[in-house]
Amino acid sequence: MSLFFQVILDGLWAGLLYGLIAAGLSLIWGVMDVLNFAHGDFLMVGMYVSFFLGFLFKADPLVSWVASGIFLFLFGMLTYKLVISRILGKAMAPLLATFGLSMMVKNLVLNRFSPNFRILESTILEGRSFMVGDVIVPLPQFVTSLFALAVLGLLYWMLTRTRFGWAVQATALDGEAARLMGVNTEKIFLLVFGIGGACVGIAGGLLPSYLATHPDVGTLFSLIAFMIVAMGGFGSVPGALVAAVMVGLIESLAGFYIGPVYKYIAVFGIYLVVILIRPKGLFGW
Amino acid sequence: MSGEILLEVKDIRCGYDGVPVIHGVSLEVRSGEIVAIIGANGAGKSTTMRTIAGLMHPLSGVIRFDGADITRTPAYSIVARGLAYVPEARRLFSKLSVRQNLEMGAFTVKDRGEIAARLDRAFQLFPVLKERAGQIAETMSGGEQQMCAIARGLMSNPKLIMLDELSLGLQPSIVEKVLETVVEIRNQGITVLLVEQLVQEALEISDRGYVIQTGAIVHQGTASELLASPEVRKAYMGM
Amino acid sequence: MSEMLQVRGVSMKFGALLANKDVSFDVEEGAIVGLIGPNGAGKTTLFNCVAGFYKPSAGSIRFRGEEIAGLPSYKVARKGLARTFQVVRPLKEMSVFENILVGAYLGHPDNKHARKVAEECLEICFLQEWRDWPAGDMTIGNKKRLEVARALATSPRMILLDEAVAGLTSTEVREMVEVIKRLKANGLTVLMVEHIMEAIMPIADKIVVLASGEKIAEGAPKDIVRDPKVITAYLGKKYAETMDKGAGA
Amino acid sequence: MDYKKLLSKFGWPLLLVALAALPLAGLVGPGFSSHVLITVLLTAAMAQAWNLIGGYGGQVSFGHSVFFGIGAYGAAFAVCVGKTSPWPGMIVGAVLAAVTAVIVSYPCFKLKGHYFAIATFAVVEIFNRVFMIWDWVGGAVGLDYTILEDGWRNFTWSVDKRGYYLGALVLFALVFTITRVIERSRFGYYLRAVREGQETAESLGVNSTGVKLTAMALSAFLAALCGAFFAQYNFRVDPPMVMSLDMSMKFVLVAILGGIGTFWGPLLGALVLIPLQEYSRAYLAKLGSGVDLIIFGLIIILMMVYQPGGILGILTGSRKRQARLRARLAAEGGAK
Amino acid sequence: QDKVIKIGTLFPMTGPVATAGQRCQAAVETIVDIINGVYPDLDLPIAKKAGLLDGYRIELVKADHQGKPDVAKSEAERLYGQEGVFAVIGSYNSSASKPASAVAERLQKIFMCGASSSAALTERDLKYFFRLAPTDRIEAIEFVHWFDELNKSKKAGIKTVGVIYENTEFGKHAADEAKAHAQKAGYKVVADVPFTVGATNLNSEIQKLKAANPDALFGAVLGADYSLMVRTMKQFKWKPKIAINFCSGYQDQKINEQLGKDGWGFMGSAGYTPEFGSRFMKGVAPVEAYFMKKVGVPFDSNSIQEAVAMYVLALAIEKAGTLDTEKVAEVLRTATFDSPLSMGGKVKFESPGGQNIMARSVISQLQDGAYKTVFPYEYKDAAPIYPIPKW
Ligand SMILES: Nc1ncnc2c1ncn2[C@@H]1O[C@H](COP(=O)(O)OP(=O)(O)OP(=O)(O)O)[C@@H](O)[C@H]1O
Ligand SMILES: Nc1ncnc2c1ncn2[C@@H]1O[C@H](COP(=O)(O)OP(=O)(O)OP(=O)(O)O)[C@@H](O)[C@H]1O
Ligand SMILES: [Mg+2]
Ligand SMILES: [Mg+2]
Repeated sequence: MSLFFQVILDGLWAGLLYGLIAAGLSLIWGVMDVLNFAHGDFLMVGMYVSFFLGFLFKADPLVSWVASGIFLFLFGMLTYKLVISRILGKAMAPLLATFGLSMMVKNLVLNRFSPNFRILESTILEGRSFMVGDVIVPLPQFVTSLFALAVLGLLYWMLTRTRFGWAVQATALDGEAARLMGVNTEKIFLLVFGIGGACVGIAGGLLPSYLATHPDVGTLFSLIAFMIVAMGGFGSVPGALVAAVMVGLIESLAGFYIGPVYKYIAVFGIYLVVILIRPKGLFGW
Repeated sequence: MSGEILLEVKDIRCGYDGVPVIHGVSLEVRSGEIVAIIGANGAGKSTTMRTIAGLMHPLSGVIRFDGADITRTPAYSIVARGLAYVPEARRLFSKLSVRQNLEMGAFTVKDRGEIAARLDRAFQLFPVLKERAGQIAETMSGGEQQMCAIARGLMSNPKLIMLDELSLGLQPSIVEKVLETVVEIRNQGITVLLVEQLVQEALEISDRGYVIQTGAIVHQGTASELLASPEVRKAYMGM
Repeated sequence: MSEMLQVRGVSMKFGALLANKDVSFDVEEGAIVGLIGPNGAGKTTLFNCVAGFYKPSAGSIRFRGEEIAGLPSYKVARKGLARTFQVVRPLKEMSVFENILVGAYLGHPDNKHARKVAEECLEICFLQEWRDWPAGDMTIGNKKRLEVARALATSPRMILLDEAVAGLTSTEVREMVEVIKRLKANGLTVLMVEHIMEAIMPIADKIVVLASGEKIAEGAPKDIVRDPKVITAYLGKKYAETMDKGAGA
Repeated sequence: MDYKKLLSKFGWPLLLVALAALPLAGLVGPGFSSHVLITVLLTAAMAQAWNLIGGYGGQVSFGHSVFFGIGAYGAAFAVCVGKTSPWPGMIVGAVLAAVTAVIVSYPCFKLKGHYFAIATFAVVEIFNRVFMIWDWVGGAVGLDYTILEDGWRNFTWSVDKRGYYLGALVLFALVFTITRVIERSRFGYYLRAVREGQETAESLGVNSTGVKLTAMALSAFLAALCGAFFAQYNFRVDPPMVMSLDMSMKFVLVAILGGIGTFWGPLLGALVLIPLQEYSRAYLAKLGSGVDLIIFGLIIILMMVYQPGGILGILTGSRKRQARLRARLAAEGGAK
Repeated sequence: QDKVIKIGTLFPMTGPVATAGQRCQAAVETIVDIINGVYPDLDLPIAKKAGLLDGYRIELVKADHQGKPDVAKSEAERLYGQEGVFAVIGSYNSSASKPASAVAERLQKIFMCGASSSAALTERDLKYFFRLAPTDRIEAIEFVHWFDELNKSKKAGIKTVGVIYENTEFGKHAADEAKAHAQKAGYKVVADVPFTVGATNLNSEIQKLKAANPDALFGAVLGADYSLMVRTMKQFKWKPKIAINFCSGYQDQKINEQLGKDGWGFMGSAGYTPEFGSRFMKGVAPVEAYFMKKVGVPFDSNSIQEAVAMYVLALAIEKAGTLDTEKVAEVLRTATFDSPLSMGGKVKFESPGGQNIMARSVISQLQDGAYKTVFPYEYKDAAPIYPIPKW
């Protein structure tokens, strides 16, 4: 029985991490209807920022997430300004453009920092864990999960309870009408891309405390994040959270009880089932 | 009747995708007036209004509002200056409730008390909206949506409100009511610029009117002059 | 005249909201029937039920004797029942002509024939000068005409017009009215929703009035405008007065 | 504009004749340029197959590598496991791909926009992972060709590439001719109508699900033939090679960069992208690892930003589009 | 005029295994530098004079297959065709080596394969294909032999084994060999755990192992996945008695530095370790110094095999005394080469097939931050630590 709980909890941690990564994607998708293909590479860049801060200045990921968050906030805004703002609303253009961006960023990092994977030694959290009964709770994952909940909570509050949030919603629904209400939609887009970047930046900042950093690290994460956003219903923070936890649990349960190679088959399969029953996602409009 | 000039449009030209559709439109609206723009389909009425509202910028020409040049001012700050635009096809926030739509109308206002007061006023004007306050805008019928759009425009407490195709899709009794509302709005001190296909009805409540044809003003005058003009009657009133 | 369309006891529910309540009426072959009623009365909903976009929660809809309630919309269209949309839906990236052509293919699978029919419909609806214009870039008024032209191109037995003249000037409305009359003369049955009385009253053989989802009146136009129920629910006093005057003159 | 009419009438057959004449002129042989030429034809055919449903039908599918892969596995399975000629495998593979396409797409067509796109991602991932563990078709190890005798029976040529060239040309001609016929037919108009508005199309008597499924099945069938060619050409299949998002992306990228929903777009896309990819990999690698891909990525971004209508847009409507762009900027200037 | 021998290199310079590819590339370059220059201090026949034969310089033409078989195939064609290279060295991934070497065979050109480990490569009876590294099979047999040895000498009590491997062509091959040979020797396979490369976590994989709790663990895990595996084991506080990884997945100076103590006690096969080199392969150190200058890390089992591939090819050209492919290939097929860079010092290819039948590998264990050889005993420089100390 404790094994079962162990498996469940492992899934939970994984799920919450996915939620943290998916949140920014969901926001950008929901507001601008842009699927950011480079999302995984944003994550990777965040990890590099955190890694180098740790490597060069001995900063712990528990601190450097702030820096990666800010870095990715700026990076997101820059991406918006230079690329997305020029092609917003043009069918597939943003998707392909971000695909190009992904290719560029990934190979730029590879070219500059070599393809080596890098690990931070002796971070504060690394290797620590505590027990709840027979169940092991690894500290890095636990802390990341807390961050995920905090960031998602903050995002939710911001979107539903603040003027900024209303403006974001209005912009998402009809940009032109929002402008007629006095919303500076361009600023909203810029900020949304920035915040989306910051969310994934925070995730990237924390990850080096237990995951190796390398140019390809974002690939699978971004795929899972795409799926979570679609499953939750785009633009919906609670949707992203629920879907993420579901994915984490399925992954863990299928991985353990059916077999590790089946875990993504199960995850993607169940995603398809969910989306076919609810074509706009669990919490979608 | 004729206060100082509130809105002045001087010889604007604009177009879509490089194709010019407005070739030099000039008009003015004095505060306290109701001014109607009439014209056939595709004459450029909506384009003119969109340009004034800042959704697009003219290739040449000048637009002044309330003493300031707003030719290149972005739409969102034009609202703040007191010029509201109710676009054709309503453009409600489809997934938000009626109440949320109305609240968005007062986005430039930060004081919650003030917003509540304006909301009350809107509900008085359109009691249906009060009943439906919680309904999601896109599930309302066309007419209900139109009312919501007008009410939303008024939420910003504008000095001038531009109404595009006010009566489109409204039932006769409501058209009547809406037109009465326009007069009422004016009586409350809000200047009105409207585009309307029900030419007769529109001119009956207006002070002055402009007739626009393929992107240029071809007639202008007081409402009664236009109503009496045989050309206008023939071209736009089917008589 | 036989019945083209029989609507019997149709109800349509959206969650708790009953948009149509037990609505019944007939449309005779070759007639023009007007469907009016306050905003939100359920006219479009009823259209959607007839055209197969919604499956009514209860009731039966017979088209030329055949039950069509719940049939998918393309099958309804193939039976000869065409519709326009109140909120226009042009095929945006296609030209006006191509929009109509798509409709024309329904009755005329071969290319030549279909093109000929499409050209005709283009003309009927005064759209020649917009022939190669991208349909999405036109004004509302033109898009409304396109809706009609496209529906006509399917060579239907019956056409459902949902506010086809809204947004047109009175002069243009009159042109459209002429078009509709011509359609009728060619044997087409018309069921139209309209808020512009000058468009509907002169040509309708019969008017059905819906309010809050229920049928509150049915009859000849001249009777309907005098019906106090309709006046309070829909027309408004002032309108009734002018209508009276107009009818009297 | 007369030359345009001529081009649209005779351009396609003339091009085919010209391409068919190339080997006679001795321009196709064992060299790298022949490889590039073959790859251009193959990629153009792939992109055009995708374009049928993705461009004309508006269903932007990232799942085409599944069909491509099934075709590739069909041929490879016949050769490596069945020890026969690849031909029966190709046909069976293509039919299976079409059937798979129908089964998978039927539910997915309920989804709109990015929801559809992501569902197709998931389909690719599932197929990829199933094939990775399915030992009957080689699993992660894949299927490897032994060295076969050259010729049409085995559809392999070891040195001279003329056979492959002709094969690719036939494939290319097949896909493009089918597209041309469809484009001007009732079905083509229906397909575009469904793209522009499903409900509208239905109101005009179009069975939109049927139209989409037919187009998808045809598209998958043709994509599978391309996949079979790819397997024959590379003497190997494994899931990451033929059934992956990378491969799916190639379909989409070429079609969109060339000009989505247009007849010439896929060819133009392949004509520009493939030589760029092959030669930059060959000659930019000296500058350091990944430089070619950095430049490739940059080009995609620039292309999308300045010419979202694709390369075809540059050729046909650059001036008109420039004007459009300016007006649009003016229109959206409200936000600046 | 210019006397140049063009040699192609075909490695994954980008993509998920680019690190390894770039090191292999650097290893070949190191040997080429030595061939082209004069290095009197090196005790290699090719170092003393500049170039090969009567003054032919070697020029490398680099190509990147990105880890993709189709790209490997067309790049091989380009190298042989367009670039006119004499031979190609490559391609690290077995899945890329297969189609690339098939091209060579069709063109009757030499293909030197350093590190690819799939046994299937040399079971194709090719005539122009020569592979230096030991295969998965050789390594698997050695692993099992090592267990037998431990059971006998240390009463280790190894009865059950588990396998964890990346679900790729490499991992699958290796795991199949491991399972087959373990079963043949009477060990019971209690856990068979493939995983997706680039996994976001390995929780369920390690949980599964922990639940089956095998005495010994075979791994075919590379790079970032390897470090994730070790860290996840630590997290779940589980270790087998002995863990042994294929193909030097764990043998990377970077892993050693970054995993720190967590990595200690794990074992793996190695075609080379710096410690081993400094004790048994005197010729390597100076060459390795040049290599270190390029990439900052010493040779590992993969990169050194690519260096040997280049080196042996050079010897064969010298010996044939001509640039006639047929003659050089014949030398490769028949001769036995002295290779100071190879464990055991000799290289000899089986013909047909092309497997280096002298290929050896040792089992090393990470002890106190160094890769110590523990088996076979004749090479051992440290006693094995068995079982691995618990977390
Ligand atoms: N988005 C657009 N792209 C290109 N041309 C457009 C666009 N919108 C409108 N036009 C063109 O601009 C001209 C003027 O249109 P406008 O909408 O201003 O007319 P209108 O007078 O408001 O007509 P209506 O009464 O039908 O609304 C028309 O010829 C129309 O075709
Ligand atoms: N999809 C839906 N979900 C929920 N409610 C709906 C939906 N569609 C329509 N309604 C509601 O049903 C009622 C009838 O709507 P309908 O559109 O049929 O009215 P209508 O008679 O066509 O009005 P109008 O003349 O304004 O077009 C309205 O109150 C509307 O809010
Ligand atoms: Mg208008
Ligand atoms: Mg309606």
